[in-house]
Amino acid sequence: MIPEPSDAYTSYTYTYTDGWPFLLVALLLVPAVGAAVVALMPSGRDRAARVVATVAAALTFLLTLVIPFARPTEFGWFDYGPEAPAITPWLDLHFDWVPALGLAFHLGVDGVSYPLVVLTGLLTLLCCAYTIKKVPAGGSGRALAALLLVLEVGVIGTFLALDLILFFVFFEIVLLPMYAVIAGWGGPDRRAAARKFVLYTLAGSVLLLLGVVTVVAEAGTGDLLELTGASMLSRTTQTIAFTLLLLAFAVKAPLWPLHTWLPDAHTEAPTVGSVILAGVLLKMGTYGLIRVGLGVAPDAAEAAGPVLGLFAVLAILFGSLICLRQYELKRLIAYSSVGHMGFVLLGIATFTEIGIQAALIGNIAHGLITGLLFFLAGTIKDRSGTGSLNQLSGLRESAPRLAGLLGFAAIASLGLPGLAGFWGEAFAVVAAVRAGGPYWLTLAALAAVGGALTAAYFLRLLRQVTHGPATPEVRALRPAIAGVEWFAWAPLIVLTLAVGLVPALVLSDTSAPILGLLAGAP
Amino acid sequence: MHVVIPYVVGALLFALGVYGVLRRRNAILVLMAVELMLNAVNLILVTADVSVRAVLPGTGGVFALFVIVLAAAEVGVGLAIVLQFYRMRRIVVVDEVRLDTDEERVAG
Amino acid sequence: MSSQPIDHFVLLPLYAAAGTAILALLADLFIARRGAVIGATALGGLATAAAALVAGAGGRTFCTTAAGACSWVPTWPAAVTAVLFAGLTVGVLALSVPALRLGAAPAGEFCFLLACSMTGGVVVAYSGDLITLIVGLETLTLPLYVLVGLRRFAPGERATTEAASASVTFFLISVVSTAIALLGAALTYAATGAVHLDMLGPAPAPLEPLAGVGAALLVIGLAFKVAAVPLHAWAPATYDGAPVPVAAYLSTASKLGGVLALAAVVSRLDTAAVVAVLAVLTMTVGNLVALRQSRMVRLLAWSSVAQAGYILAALALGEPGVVAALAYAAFFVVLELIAFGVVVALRPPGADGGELDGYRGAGRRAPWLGAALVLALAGLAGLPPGLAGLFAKLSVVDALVQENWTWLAAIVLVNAVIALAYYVRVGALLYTARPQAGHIPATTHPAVRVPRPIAAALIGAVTVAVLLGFAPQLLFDGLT
Amino acid sequence: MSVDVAGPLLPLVPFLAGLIGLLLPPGDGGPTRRRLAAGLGVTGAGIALLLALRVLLDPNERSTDPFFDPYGPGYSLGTFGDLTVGYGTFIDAPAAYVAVAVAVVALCVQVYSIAYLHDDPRYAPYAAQVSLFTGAMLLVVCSNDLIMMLIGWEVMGACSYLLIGHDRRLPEAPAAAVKAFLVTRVGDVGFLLGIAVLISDAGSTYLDTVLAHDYSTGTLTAALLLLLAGVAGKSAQFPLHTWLPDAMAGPTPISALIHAATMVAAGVYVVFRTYPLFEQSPVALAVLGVMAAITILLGALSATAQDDLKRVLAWSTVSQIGYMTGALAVGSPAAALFHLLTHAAFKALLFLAAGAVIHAFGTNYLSRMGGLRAHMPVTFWSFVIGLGALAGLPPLSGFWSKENVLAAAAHATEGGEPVPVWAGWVVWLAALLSVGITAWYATRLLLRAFFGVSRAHGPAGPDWEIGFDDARYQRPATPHDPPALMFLPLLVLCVPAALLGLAAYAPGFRTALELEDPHLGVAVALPMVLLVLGAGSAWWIWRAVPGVDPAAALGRARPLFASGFRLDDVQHRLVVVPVRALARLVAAADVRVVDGAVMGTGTTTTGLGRLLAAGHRVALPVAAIAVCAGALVLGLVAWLGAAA
Amino acid sequence: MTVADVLLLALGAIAVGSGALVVTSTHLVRSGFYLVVSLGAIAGLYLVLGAELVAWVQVLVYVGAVVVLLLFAVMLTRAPIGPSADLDRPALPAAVIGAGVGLGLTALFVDAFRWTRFPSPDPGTAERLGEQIFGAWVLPFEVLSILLLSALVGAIVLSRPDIGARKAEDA
Repeated sequence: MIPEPSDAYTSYTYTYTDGWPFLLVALLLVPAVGAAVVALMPSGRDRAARVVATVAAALTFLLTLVIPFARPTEFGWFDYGPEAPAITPWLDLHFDWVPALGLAFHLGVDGVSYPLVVLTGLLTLLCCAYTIKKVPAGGSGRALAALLLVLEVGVIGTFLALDLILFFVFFEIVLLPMYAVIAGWGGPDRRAAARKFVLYTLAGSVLLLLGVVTVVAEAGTGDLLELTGASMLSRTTQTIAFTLLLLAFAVKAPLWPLHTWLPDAHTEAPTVGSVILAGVLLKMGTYGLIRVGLGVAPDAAEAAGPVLGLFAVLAILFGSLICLRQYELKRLIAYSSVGHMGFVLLGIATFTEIGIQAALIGNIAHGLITGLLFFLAGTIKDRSGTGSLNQLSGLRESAPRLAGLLGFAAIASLGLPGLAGFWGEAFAVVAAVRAGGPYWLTLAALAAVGGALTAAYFLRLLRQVTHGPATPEVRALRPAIAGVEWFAWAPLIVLTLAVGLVPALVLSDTSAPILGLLAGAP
Repeated sequence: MHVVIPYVVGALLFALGVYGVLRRRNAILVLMAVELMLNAVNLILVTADVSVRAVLPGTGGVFALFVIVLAAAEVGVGLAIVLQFYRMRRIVVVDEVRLDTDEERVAG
Repeated sequence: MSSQPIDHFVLLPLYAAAGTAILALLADLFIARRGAVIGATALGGLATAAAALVAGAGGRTFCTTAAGACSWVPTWPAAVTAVLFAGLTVGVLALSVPALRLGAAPAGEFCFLLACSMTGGVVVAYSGDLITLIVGLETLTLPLYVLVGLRRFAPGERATTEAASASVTFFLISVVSTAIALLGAALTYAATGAVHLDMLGPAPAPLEPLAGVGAALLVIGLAFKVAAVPLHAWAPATYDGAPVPVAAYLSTASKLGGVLALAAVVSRLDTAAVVAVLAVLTMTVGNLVALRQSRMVRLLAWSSVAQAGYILAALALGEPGVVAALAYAAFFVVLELIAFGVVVALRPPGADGGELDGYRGAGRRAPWLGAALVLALAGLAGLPPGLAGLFAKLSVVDALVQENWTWLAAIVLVNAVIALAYYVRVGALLYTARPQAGHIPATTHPAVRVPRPIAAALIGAVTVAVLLGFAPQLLFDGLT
Repeated sequence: MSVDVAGPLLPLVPFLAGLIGLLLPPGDGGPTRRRLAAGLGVTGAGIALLLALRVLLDPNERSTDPFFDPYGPGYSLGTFGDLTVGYGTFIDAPAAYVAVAVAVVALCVQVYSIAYLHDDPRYAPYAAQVSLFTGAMLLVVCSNDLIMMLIGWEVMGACSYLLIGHDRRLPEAPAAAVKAFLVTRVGDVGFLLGIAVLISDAGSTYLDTVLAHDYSTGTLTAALLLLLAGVAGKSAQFPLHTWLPDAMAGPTPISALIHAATMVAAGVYVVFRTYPLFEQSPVALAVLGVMAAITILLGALSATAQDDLKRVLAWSTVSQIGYMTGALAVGSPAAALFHLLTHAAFKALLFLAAGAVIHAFGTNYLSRMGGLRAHMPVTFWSFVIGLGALAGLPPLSGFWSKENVLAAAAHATEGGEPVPVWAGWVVWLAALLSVGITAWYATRLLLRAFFGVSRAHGPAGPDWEIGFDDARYQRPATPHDPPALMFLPLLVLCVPAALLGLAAYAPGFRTALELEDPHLGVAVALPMVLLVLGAGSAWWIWRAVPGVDPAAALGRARPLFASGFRLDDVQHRLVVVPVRALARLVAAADVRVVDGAVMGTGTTTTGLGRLLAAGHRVALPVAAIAVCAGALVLGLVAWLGAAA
Repeated sequence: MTVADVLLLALGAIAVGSGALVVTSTHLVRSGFYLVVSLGAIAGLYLVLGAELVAWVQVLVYVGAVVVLLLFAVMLTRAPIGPSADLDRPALPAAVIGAGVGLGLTALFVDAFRWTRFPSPDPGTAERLGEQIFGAWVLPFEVLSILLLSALVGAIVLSRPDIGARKAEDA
């Protein structure tokens, strides 16, 4: 269900720039309606329902692709005169929703959020398509597809929201659906994992709520366009608010040591759940840190940078070291996410344009690559019936294609230049070096060492899984890759390569908004 | 007059009521103790009429009347309840009223 | 002193409510058909709601000529809460219909007592002085003592005493707390000389402690109605022992009455410390104990204890928190009604709430009921899709932070996390496959037949919840 | 085709060929699919060679169209802050020569592999990976952007990983592959940081800007030392050389590719490319010099005691790369590049010839060879030329380039170069000493493999080592020269291996590389003496006790040399073990402490709930007491509050 | 000390004394009679305090009705007429809390009013109170009627299991 502007509120202020801002509503409405339709379809038409879900997801994805063409022809910032806001969304939609709570239905998209929106649309589409063929045991396929669409609403909404409270509302939307996906379709220990996930992340998001409300209470507005760039808050409030926001987003991202929900959730989640979780849900944390954390409390953010950087580096190192000791395929990939998000957070922690751009592209790359990894890991686990590395070996012998793809994904994930993962990691390090001083140099060096450790555990994984003699489990697995699997994986592979070769695909329009976000910082 | 005297009487009566409520096992005796508490309240209300510059003089007395009627209604219903309990359980001992017989059978 | 002119127009809700009660009695006397009595009562309830809306925020009446303080204060918040009382009454009545049809309680008396209770609620909503308030509260509560214990057994049916026990518990603790509240009122009067809410204010110098203690005792006594810790012990036992629809009424209408009364008091008297302590204790203890419940109604009871804590947290702010508290209460009662409604719908008529285990897989057998319960639980947890609940939490937290009570907001939110643990447990249980009994495939569950009145009540409540979820401003507009 | 098109296309063509090749279905698809894969690989390398030749034809041509200017910043791929990463090329003569060398070796390897892996079902990805490898190396060679260079640099690492691990039947192959990738990756940590420092300070990733930027000494030295870590990793310099001998687990053509013109040469080439910066930093040069000297000796000494044919060659590579870095250290990038080119030729030749031996003979071990000369004359002569060049036998190519290095080092000992004099001495001495050692082990290799009697049927009967992918020998056949597809590349490579040294007399080549005029002065006598001494002593030992390995003469040092001075163990102890222990510790802490705190919170909360719930399992009066007590306490609180 | 004070003291002593007996007596029935005494004394206090009507209502409603009701209940529940040992629970918590409440409230009042003299009120007449009730307090009065009606109906419906009893076919 999505909050749509009700007719009762047409009397409130209502502004929109040129272009088609209602596209943004459509982005939320299409999956929401799709979810409703899918959920209401009779249980006998389960497969048809999944097809409908895929169609809805495809429509949404197409809509995300249309966005750049719906931009006003005149670029907005020329129209604002001398007091241009720090963020100039391509599309901007503003309704008052609950004035009593300072909540406005304010959506917008700009270069920072757009790639994430597309990524969300893409991954949801792929996951929905994937469910047409393969429904994990546990529940009906249409319920799963509907939940995926609801998740999409929440995530896209989070990326589009330009109002703090609205951001929070969307941020919360994903919690229960994700819980349901894990608890409903997950592995044997799904209950505990799902509960841990939902409680831990709720603990994070209540901090977000507190932070958001603190900001709104002092600033008197939750509008990110107004809050960004101009420091409307006192230093103390900024510090409090940023601490709260940082903790909240650190749980979501997750940043060491607030990560322990992630491995359990990933290990137990069904394949599509893992993909969505790693691919887009984690991004809400890092995106939030950039958009909200930096946006509303630039001074505090700047001050917290070194601490955040330290934790980011610890996340990289510890995540990688822990990966060296993991014996479960999905668990290992989950921990690798901790390390990767550490690079993203390191980029953010520098609070420089380079760093944040590195974080943005790191986000996208991680979404693509880890999404692919989880697809593959899920497939291997499903087909061999085990995720234990000790029982997986010699995949190259029985399923060379699968092994090749796993190799590609793993190598992409370890940050090989030329593939998407490289830019985020390398430029996070560059940003840290650029931040200057022995402290940041040390962080940069440690992060780079973490990069080497990343290679170590991924190579360990590959060596274990693809090389060597085939185990009975592996020998028994079906090597063929179905059409729907190709459909789900191919875009990720192609994009991993494409973004790796041309990072401008992601970064082309990020400079201005990031500079806008950074403008508030001293 | 020294209003502190009836006030203190009210306070002591209320305390006795509390004591009685907590001490007594027989539901009817508990009800009696409650009556003591309510009367203490009434006494304080009536005394307050003497000691306070009220917006509406005499409100305390009115209030006390209302309380008396309330108490009567409560006693009526209360006795009906106690009698019903007695009819079913053949006891009027409040100790027998368990609040939570819930066995802990919570999964996970 | 002459009697003043009385504005009968603004008294319409009261007349309608009281009329409903009389109508129920008369209908029972003269028509003596269950359907007619129930129908008449339901219509009366709707009429009360309509009357409250029509009367709206008219002029005050029953004023003392001397000071201009009034006993009947029609405001929009009052009207909205009166509508809620009426709606809850009608809803609970609808939930009771199957049990009444079964003869689990005499229909006429049941309807009458319920209508009396509603009348009390309406009076509480509009009351402008402590006397009316307390009388109204008693009118709200007293019929419930009876309703909790009122149960008829068929010949040959094993008579259970849970209801009677619940009734005794409820009654005894209730009278004690009434006494405490009255003592508080008495002390307040002794200190300030006023019983009209508008006249309440700071006491003259030597009487300040008296006023403080009076206010505190008043709050403590009233807190009983919302089952605030440490005055909550009656609630789980009573809810569980009472017929489920009555438990629903207890945890919604009765609680709403308590909230209104508390709001009236705390917005005039300085009771921040006591209310804050109550709030912290209430939500924490309520949530922690709820973690370990294995019976459905008890779990809901403890959760509603905890929910009262959130309301109290807003009320600790005094006047600035009243809107948030009322808003929270409004959102809460709607969601709670849905939850109880689903419980009623899933259980046989007249049965108690049963063990949690009995709900295993219920969401698969009855998808709509499951969805409604999930909506309600999510709302109570403050998460989408229960947007109403989310806005409820948001309003409380917002109010607390606005007034620089961030620490209390933090406690509220920590509790929200704890609460989610048991809400998701119930929610997940609904969709857990039952242990295979025999060789019946898990997919072919027997369908659950929902009686029409219950369905209607649920549809109504869900509609309101969804509407409030998307347009909470309607409620906030109504409460300010 | 003009240079401005050819330049950018140069890395792209093999790269694309590789990508397309990877799309071919793996597994044995029969001859058709093999032909397709082979065609793709050969075409890619062939076109690259043509493009490289085209570029070489006129390396200094500049386009007037700024957008198509291959030497400008190129096509922007992405902008990070003020750093724009662009795809552009910077091709001067040295780059063009290296590109040609790369392309030639790659082409030879591709052609050779068709026959060498004739029955390998996983040939298609193999060929594609070779193409990718080539493309990556060409990117390093041609790119004018440090980040793009880094991309090529690391893609090579990944390709080497894939190719070294190619062999499915060798249990050590995966480990060797992982080791190769990891060790170079460790070096790359430094490389990445070094680049980060350089581009951060310069504010550009564009090589020209970076080279022109005026760095402070400290920054520069730090950055260059970091770069050197990467160079050490890729170019197998001490202490990061340990991966290279193990990498022999890969198919032999891959060894040729890695050792000759790609991977290991990349490090040297990058230093060459950034030499204007190194010139400013004596510290970095001195470090490089010491590193080079140690590597030269280490490699040479380790090569003396190896029994595995390929390992001898591998250690010789380590040593020879040391010559190149030594030349760089002593201030003669030209000599380094010259040696790089000649080394590319003769080392490729040697490996391909070794592949022919192994292909024919089914074992890597010298102790099982002997007397091959009669059966494999072409291979034998290829070996003779290759080993001669390796040892620096005039007039083969290696002689000239090594002579250049020695001359440069000798020059540095006289001062006047940026490098400290002592470093010049160190490099010169090591290089000189190593000439003798190299001659010794080259002679030993030749004698053990090709002369004497065959040891294939030892006392214990046939004992076949399956050392490469396609070996499916039931019993040893008579050794024979390889089939034409393997034969031709050998012949092709023999030419530069033998004659490239004379190119130093070709003015175009010389000026292009900025080589000094070749002068065969007295100084040449010393290495010649050492060479003769080395070769002679090896021959003498071999003659004295026939059938026994001359390495036996090393006595107790032999196992030490054979194990590469046990540096593997050192590395294991110092790096692998601590990292593993740390990982164990952190993983345990993650479960016990970090997650323990989380779960503990949950357990505590539930426990509290249980406690409180138990407290509520009481009778009504207790509840009443609780209510009244609570009211009393709260009342007192309120009283005190009001009174205060 | 005035006459009023003396009266207040005396009546107060009686009220408190008999109140104490109410909550301590081991005779159920005697407790009821002590309650009568205590309530009567309180009625006397009302008279002294000038609340005549309240005093009479007290006597009528409490002494006349409530106590009788309570005694009936004692009979109906077949409570022992003589002394019984099991009427009480352990005293300690009750005593502590009771003492706390008593001391607290006493201290509160003593602190608030000290030994201040207040003028004795005019003896209130029923008319004045009646005027108030039917003037300012009509509303609660009316509501009270609903309350009483519901109490009546409730008590009846609880006490008479035959009302709305289920027939066999209902089950």
